[in-house]
Amino acid sequence: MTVQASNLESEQLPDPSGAPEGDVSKLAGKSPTRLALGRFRRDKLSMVAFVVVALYILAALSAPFLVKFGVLDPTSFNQELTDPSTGGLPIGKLGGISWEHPLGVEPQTGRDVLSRVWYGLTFSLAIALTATILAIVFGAVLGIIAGFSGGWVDATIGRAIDLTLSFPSTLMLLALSSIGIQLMADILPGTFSDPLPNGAYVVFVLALFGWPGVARIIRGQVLSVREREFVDAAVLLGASRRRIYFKEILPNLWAPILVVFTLTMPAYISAEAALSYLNVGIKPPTPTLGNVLRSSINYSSADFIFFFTPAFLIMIIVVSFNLLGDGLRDALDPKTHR
Amino acid sequence: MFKYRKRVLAASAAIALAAGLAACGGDDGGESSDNPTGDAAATGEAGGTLNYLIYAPIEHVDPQRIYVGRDITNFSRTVYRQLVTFPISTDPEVSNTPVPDLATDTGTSEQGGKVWSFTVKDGVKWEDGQPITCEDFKYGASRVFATDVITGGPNYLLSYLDIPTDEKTGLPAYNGPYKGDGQELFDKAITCDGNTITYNFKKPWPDFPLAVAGLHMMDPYRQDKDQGDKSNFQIFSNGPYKLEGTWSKNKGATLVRNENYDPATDDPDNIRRALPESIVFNIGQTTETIYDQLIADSGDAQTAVTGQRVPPAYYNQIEGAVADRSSLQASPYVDYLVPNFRNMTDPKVREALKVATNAEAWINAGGGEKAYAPAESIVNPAVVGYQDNPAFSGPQEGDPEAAKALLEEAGVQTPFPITFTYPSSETADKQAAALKETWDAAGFDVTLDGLGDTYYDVIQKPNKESDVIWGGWGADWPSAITVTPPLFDSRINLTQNSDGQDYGAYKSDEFNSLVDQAQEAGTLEDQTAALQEADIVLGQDVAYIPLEIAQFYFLYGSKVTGFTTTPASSMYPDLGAIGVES
Amino acid sequence: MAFLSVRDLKVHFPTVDGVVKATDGLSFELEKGRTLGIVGESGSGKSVSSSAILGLHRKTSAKVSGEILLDGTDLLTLSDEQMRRRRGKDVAMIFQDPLSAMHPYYSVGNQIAEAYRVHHDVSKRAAKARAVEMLDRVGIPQPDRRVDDYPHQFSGGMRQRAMIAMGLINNPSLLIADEPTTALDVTVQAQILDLLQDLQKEFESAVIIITHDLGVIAEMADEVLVMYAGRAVEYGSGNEILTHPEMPYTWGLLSSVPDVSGDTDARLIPIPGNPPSLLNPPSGCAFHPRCPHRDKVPGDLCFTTLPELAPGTRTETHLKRCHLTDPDAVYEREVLPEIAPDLVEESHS
Amino acid sequence: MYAYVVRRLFVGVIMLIAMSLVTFVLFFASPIDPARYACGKNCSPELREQTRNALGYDKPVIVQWTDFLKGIVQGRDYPDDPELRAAAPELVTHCPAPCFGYSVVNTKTVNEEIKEAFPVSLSISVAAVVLWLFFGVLLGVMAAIRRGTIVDRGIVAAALVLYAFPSFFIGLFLLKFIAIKWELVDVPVYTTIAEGGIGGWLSSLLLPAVTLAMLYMAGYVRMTRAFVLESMTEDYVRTARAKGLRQNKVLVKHTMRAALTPLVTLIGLDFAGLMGGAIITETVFNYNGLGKLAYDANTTNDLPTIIGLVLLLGTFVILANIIVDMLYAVIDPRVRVG
Repeated sequence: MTVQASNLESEQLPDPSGAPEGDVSKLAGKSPTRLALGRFRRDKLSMVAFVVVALYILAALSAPFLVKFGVLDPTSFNQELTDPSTGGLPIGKLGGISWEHPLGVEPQTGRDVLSRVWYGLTFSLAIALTATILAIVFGAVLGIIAGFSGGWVDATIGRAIDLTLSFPSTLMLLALSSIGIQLMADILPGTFSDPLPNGAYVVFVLALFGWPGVARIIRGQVLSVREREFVDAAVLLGASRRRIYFKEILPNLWAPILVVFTLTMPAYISAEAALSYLNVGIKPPTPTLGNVLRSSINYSSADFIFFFTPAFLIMIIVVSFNLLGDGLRDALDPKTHR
Repeated sequence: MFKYRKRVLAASAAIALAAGLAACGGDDGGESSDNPTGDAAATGEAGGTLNYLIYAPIEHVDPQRIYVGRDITNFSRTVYRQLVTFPISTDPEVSNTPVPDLATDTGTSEQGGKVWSFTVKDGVKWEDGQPITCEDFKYGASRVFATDVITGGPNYLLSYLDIPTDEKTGLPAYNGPYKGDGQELFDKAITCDGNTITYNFKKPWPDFPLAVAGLHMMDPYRQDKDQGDKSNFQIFSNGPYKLEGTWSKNKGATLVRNENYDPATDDPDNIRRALPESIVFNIGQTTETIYDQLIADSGDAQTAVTGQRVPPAYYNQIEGAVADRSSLQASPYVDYLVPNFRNMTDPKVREALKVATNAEAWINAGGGEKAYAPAESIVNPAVVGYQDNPAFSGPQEGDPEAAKALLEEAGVQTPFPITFTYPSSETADKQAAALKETWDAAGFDVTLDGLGDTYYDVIQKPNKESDVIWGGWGADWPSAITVTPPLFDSRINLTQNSDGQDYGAYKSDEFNSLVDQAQEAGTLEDQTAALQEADIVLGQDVAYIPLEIAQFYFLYGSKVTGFTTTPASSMYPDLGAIGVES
Repeated sequence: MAFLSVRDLKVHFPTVDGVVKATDGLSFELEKGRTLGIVGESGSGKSVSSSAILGLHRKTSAKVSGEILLDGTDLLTLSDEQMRRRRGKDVAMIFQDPLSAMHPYYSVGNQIAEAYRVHHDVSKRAAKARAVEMLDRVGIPQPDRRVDDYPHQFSGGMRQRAMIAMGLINNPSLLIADEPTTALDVTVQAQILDLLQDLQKEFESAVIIITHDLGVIAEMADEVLVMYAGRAVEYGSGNEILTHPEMPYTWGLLSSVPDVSGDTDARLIPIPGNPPSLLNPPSGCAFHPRCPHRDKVPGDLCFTTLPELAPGTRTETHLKRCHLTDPDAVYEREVLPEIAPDLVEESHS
Repeated sequence: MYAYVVRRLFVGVIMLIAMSLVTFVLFFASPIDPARYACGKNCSPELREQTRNALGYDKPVIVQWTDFLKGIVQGRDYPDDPELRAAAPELVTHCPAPCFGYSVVNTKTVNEEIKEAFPVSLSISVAAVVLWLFFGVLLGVMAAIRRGTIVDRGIVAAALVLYAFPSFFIGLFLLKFIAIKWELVDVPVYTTIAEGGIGGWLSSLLLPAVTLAMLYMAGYVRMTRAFVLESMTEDYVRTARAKGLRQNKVLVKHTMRAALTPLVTLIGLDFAGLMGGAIITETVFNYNGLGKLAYDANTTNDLPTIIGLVLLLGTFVILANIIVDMLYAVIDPRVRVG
C-alpha cells in the first residue's frame, strides 16, 4: 500500500514496507526505464504531484540562503505588531497579514509566519530525508545480506527485525528522549536544546524503527532476483560476495527502493510533526513544520490563519509525495493497478 | 517548594514544566477587576453542586503530603481543618492573619518563639463522630518524619523540631511512627497535656501560626486510619464536607456534606460558608477544553470554577457578557532570574545584565498584561511586610545602550558569552527568545539552553555551565522568611554536590547575618524588618532579577455566586465563599 | 452454415503505450463433433481469441469486433446477461495451469458444483452429487472423498481432470481447451487427451484445442489453424498441415517439436528470434524478421506487403499467408531433411 | 500446529525477556532520577538518598532487573523493606504475580494501572477498527470496481487528504469544531458501559475513534482497492466468469475472498498496536488509556510504569503476530502451520 498510518498513532512508527511483501515485490525493474518514464509523464496527477514536491524541495533548499540574506526572518520579534491586551494576538485582520508578513505574524512574538514555515520546511525535510536514507540504506544492506546468504544469517536478521518491531516505538522514543538527546548532544556539536542534537535524535529513532520494514521488502526482492540466471553466472565466475551484492543485485532493486523512498518521506514528515506535538524534536526558536504547528493548534478560534497554515502545508506535501510514489509504482510496474 | 507549585501551575497552564515560568505573580492589592464580591460580607444561597475543573491529576490528597497552593486552600475550606487558618478576605492584612480553627486561640509562644502551644477545641469531631484529640495532632506531625513513606510534603518540621540529627544519614534520629526508631525523642519534642499540644523547636519560629495555617503538615491524623503510602488518596474529613466514595486520581471525586460538622459551633467566624450541597472535583479535561466550555457556558460549566489560568489564545473570546464572569488577580508567585556567581563574578557585568533585561518583552511573549504583572522584588506583594526593592523600580523594557556602557566600564571583551538555562516549554521558549534580543543588543552573546524534566537536577549541579538561570517561587506561608532565606542563604543551600535552591551560588555574609537576625527575632515585626533589609542587599548584589508576577485570570460559570479569590486561597477560587444558584 | 463460424474477429487492447492488436482479423469455422486445433507460440493471440468467444474480455479494457456466430446467433451482439447465461453452459472453457485457474480457498467439489448450480436450479447436495459423478467420469479415484479436497491437494493431472469435469458438467456444445496438457508429463498428457476425445464423442460437442504442441494437434485436430502475431498464417485439415505445411513459420513449429512418430534421431531446431511485439508488429509479413526463406522472395515483398491468407499450391481448403511461390519444393528440399530424414528416404525410394 | 504455537510462544517469551533487559539498561543510563520526583519539593540530598533506597533505585541494574523478573513469576512487596514489613505490615503493598512493578507516582501497582487504563484503549481501538474497516473496505472495493473513474480518484484522494493531516490536528479540529463550536456531539469524556450504558459508551468513543479511523482508513482504502484489482486479474476469477457466474457473485465469492485475506495481517498488527494505546489521540482527548498512561508516566519519570507498559505492548505485538499466522492457516487451506 502507499499510505502508512504514520503520525505515530498505534505504538509503531511508520513502517516503510507498509504492505505485505507480495504487494511491492512486483516492482522489480522489469519494465524498461524509458517506457516507465513515458507512462509516468502521461499520468497527469503524478506530474502535478511531482511539480509540487519539486517546489517544496526548491523552497527548502532556498530557505537557508534567503534567511542569510535577510529575505526571510524567522526569529526576530515584532512585538509592536501584537496586542498585549488581547494575549498578544496579531494586530489587524487575518492574523496580521500585510506586505511584509504575507501569512501574518505569530501571536505574542510577532515573528513572521511565512518565514517560519518556509524555513521550518527546510528542517522538516532535512529530518525526513536523512531518516529515510538511513532507514533505507541500513534496511537495504541487511535485507540484501539476509536474502542472499540465507541460513542462520537470514534467521538472525529476521529475529532482529521481529525484536525491533516488538518495541512500542513511540513510547520508547518518548521515554528515552532526554537521555537520547543528551547522548546526541555529547557526540554532536550543540547543547541539549540546540537543533542538531534534537533533530539527530528524531532521525535516529525514525531510522531505528524504520529499517526493518525496508529490510523485509528488499529481502523479498533479493530472493526473487537471486533466482535470475545472471546472478548464478556471477557466482559461477567466482565474483566476490560484495561484488555480487552491489554490482549484480542492487541495480535490480532501484525500482522498489525508489518507491519505498517516495512513500517513506511523507510518513516521516508527518512523524516529525507528531513528535513535535509530543514535544520531541527540534525546539523553537528554530522552526520546523511540526513545532510551528504545535504552537498554532490552540488558535483555532483566535487566529484561524495561523492555526490552519502549517497543517495545510504538511497535508499538501504528504499528499503530493504519496501521489508521486503511486505514480512511480504504476509507471515502474503497470501490472499493479494503482 | 516551588518545584511542585511550579509543576502544578505548569500543568494547569497545560504546558509542561515551565508554565512554571509563567506561573508567578503579585499584585499591589488594588485592581480587584471584575471581581463581583470581594469581602467576607457577601453571601450566596446554599445548595446546588459546584464543579471544580482541574486539568492535571492531583499528586497527593494526604494532608501531610499536600504541597500545592490550590490544593492546600481547597482542602482547607472543605475537609481538612487546621489549628488556625486564614479567613476569607480580599484584604491581605486580614486574610494573612490566622484565626482560630480547631484550636481555641491562635497559639501562645514562649522563649522567643522556640516553644508554641495550642489548645484543641472541645466538641470538634472527625467525620465518624469521634472527637479530635491532641494525640491526633501529634500523630499527624509524626508522619512528617517517615520520610521514606510520606514523601513529597513540606518538611520544615525536620529542621525546626527539637530532635537530634543522625550523623550517618544526616536526617533526624526519629524516622516516623511506622518503624518507630527514636520515638522517645519525638515524644519529648511534641507533648500533649490534656487538650493542649506543645511544640518544642531548635530555633525560634515566630511565624509558626502562619506555617500552620498556610500548610497541612501540622494537621491532625487518626492513627487507626493511617495506611502510609496507601493513604495517599484517602480523605478522612473533619471539615464541612466529606469524600463520597473514593478519590480517583484521574477523574477526581465528589464531596458531600459531613453531618458531623455543625456550622453553628464549628464555624463561628464564617471562614467556611460551605454553600454548595456538594462539590465535584472534575479532573481530566485539558485547559483549552475547560475554557471552551466555560466560554460557551454550557451544561455543567455553568456551575463550574477552575484554577486553570485562561490561555492567552482565549483572551479575545472573553469580552462582553463573558467578561462579566472573569476575574483578574495577581498570583502569590514571582518569576525571577539569577546570575551564576561562579561565572559572573564582576558586579558591573551583573548590573549590565540587569539593565539589559527586557522584562516587558518577556511578559508580552508570555501573553501580555493579562498573563503577567511587572515585579519589583522577588518577594510577592501578597506577603506580609512587602516592599518594592529600589534596585528594580522603574521601567523594565531593558536599556541595551546603558548596559553596553556598563560592560565597557567592566572592561570585559564583548560580545560577552552567556548561557541562559530555563525549563523549556511552548511559552518559555518564546519568552527566552525575547530576553535574548536585548541581551544580545547590549553586547552579550546569548546561548538559550532550554531543558526538560532534568531541569532542576542540572541547575542544582555546582559545575553547571549556566550563567543565567530561571527560577520561580511562591511563599509557603505569607512571610518573607519562606522566600529569600531558602533561596539565598548559602549555608543551608551550598553543599559539595548541590547548590540546593541557591542556583546562582550566591554567598554573602552580610545577607546571611540578616537572615540570622530574622530567624532569631522573637516578633513578626523584627523579623520583617530584617528581611526587608536582606532583600535590599540582594538587590545591590544583583543576586536576582525579578521578571514578573503571574496574573491569575479565571473564568467561572454563570450560575456561580460569590466568586472570590483571596490571599488566603493563594488567589485561587476560595471555596469557602463560593456558591451556586441551584 | 457451420455450427461455429468466426468472421474477421478483432481483439484490440488500448494501453497507455498504444493499441495492442492481440487478434487482428481472424476467421474460421467449426462443425459439431469436430475439433479445431489452434497452434502458435505464446502471444500469438490464441488464448485471446478463445476468450473472446466466451465473451470474457471486459468492455473497459478490450475492443472486440467482427462476428462470432454460434448456432447462427452472433455472440458479440448479445447483452452481458444473455452472454453470461450461455457462458459455461453452451460454451465452456478449460484453462491451462489448473492450479492458478482454480480458487485456492474452495474445495474442488465446491467449485465444480458451483459451475452446475449457475445454470441449474438445484440444491447444493444435488449439485455436489453431480460433481462427484463428473469427477468419477473424468477418472478421479474415490471421487466421493476427493470431492472435498482443495486444488493444492490434487496432482497436476487430477487437477486438469477436475478442470475438464468443471467444463463439461453442463455438457456444452462448444468446448475450448486452452493448453490442456501443458505442464503435464507425457504419460498424463496422453491420458488427458484420450479423456477429451472420449468425452467429445460422448457429448457430441465441438472442441477448440489451443496449443503450441503439434504433437497434441496430430493427436486431436481435424482442422488446424496456425496463428502468428494475432493473425492466421495457415489453415487447413490437420493431415494437410502436418504433412505438407506451406508456411515457413509452421515449418519452424514442426522443426521445434520432436517428430510426431516419436523418432529419436529427429533434431530440434528452435525458431530463431522472439515473437514480435503486438504493439508495433513488423511491416509486411509479420514473420519476415525470423524467416530464413525471405530471400527466396523476389524484391522486398516480405518487408513491405502483408500476404493474403489464400489457397496455396495444393488444395482450395489449405490456406496460407506467405509470398513463397513454391513452398512445397522448399519444404521437401530444405526443411524435411533437417527434421525427419527417414521420411525423406521413404519418399525417394 | 500445537507444537508450532508452543514454539512461537517460547520464542516470544525469550524476546520479551530480551526487551525487558534492554529497557532496564536504557533507563538505568538515563540522567533522570526517579527519586527526585517522589522526594518532592525542598528535598535535601540526604532525603533523596533515602528515597532512592526506599524505591530500590540504588541497587545495580542487574539486581533490579532480576528482582523485576522474580516479581513477574512470584509477585513482590512494595516497599521492599523488611524492617518496615516487620514494624507496620499494613503499610506494605503486596503485588501478586505476575507483578509488573509498583508506581510510586500513582501509589498503585502497575498491574492495577493497566487494569484501569486497558478498557479505555481497548474500547477506542475496537471502535476505530470497526469504523475504518467498514469504510476503508467499502470505499476500497467501490474504488476498485469503478477503477479509473472520477469515483475512484475521488475516494482515493479524499482518503489520502484525511490521512495527510497530522492526527492531533484532526483530533483537535473535531474536538473544537464538531463538539464545542457546532455542538454536534457532546464534548467527549470517556464513559464506561456501567456509567452510560452502551449508548453513552459508544458516543463517548465517537470522536477519538473517528480521529484514529481517519488516520488508518486511507491505508485500508488503498490496500483493499489494490488487492481487489490484483485478484481481479487472477486466473481463478476468469474461471469463475467462464462458468457464467453473475458479476457480483464473482466479486464477493471469488475476488473479495482472496483480496481481503492479506488485510488480516495488517488488521491484526494495527489493532495490536492500538490496544497498546494511541498516545496522541488519547492525549488530545485526555482519555486515560494506556497511551495517556504512558505519556503521563513519561512526564513524571514513572519508570516502573513505563517498563511495565513497554513489556505489555511488546506482548500484544508478539501475540498478534502469532494469532495472525493462526488465522491465516484457517483462512487459506494452502497454509500448513508447523
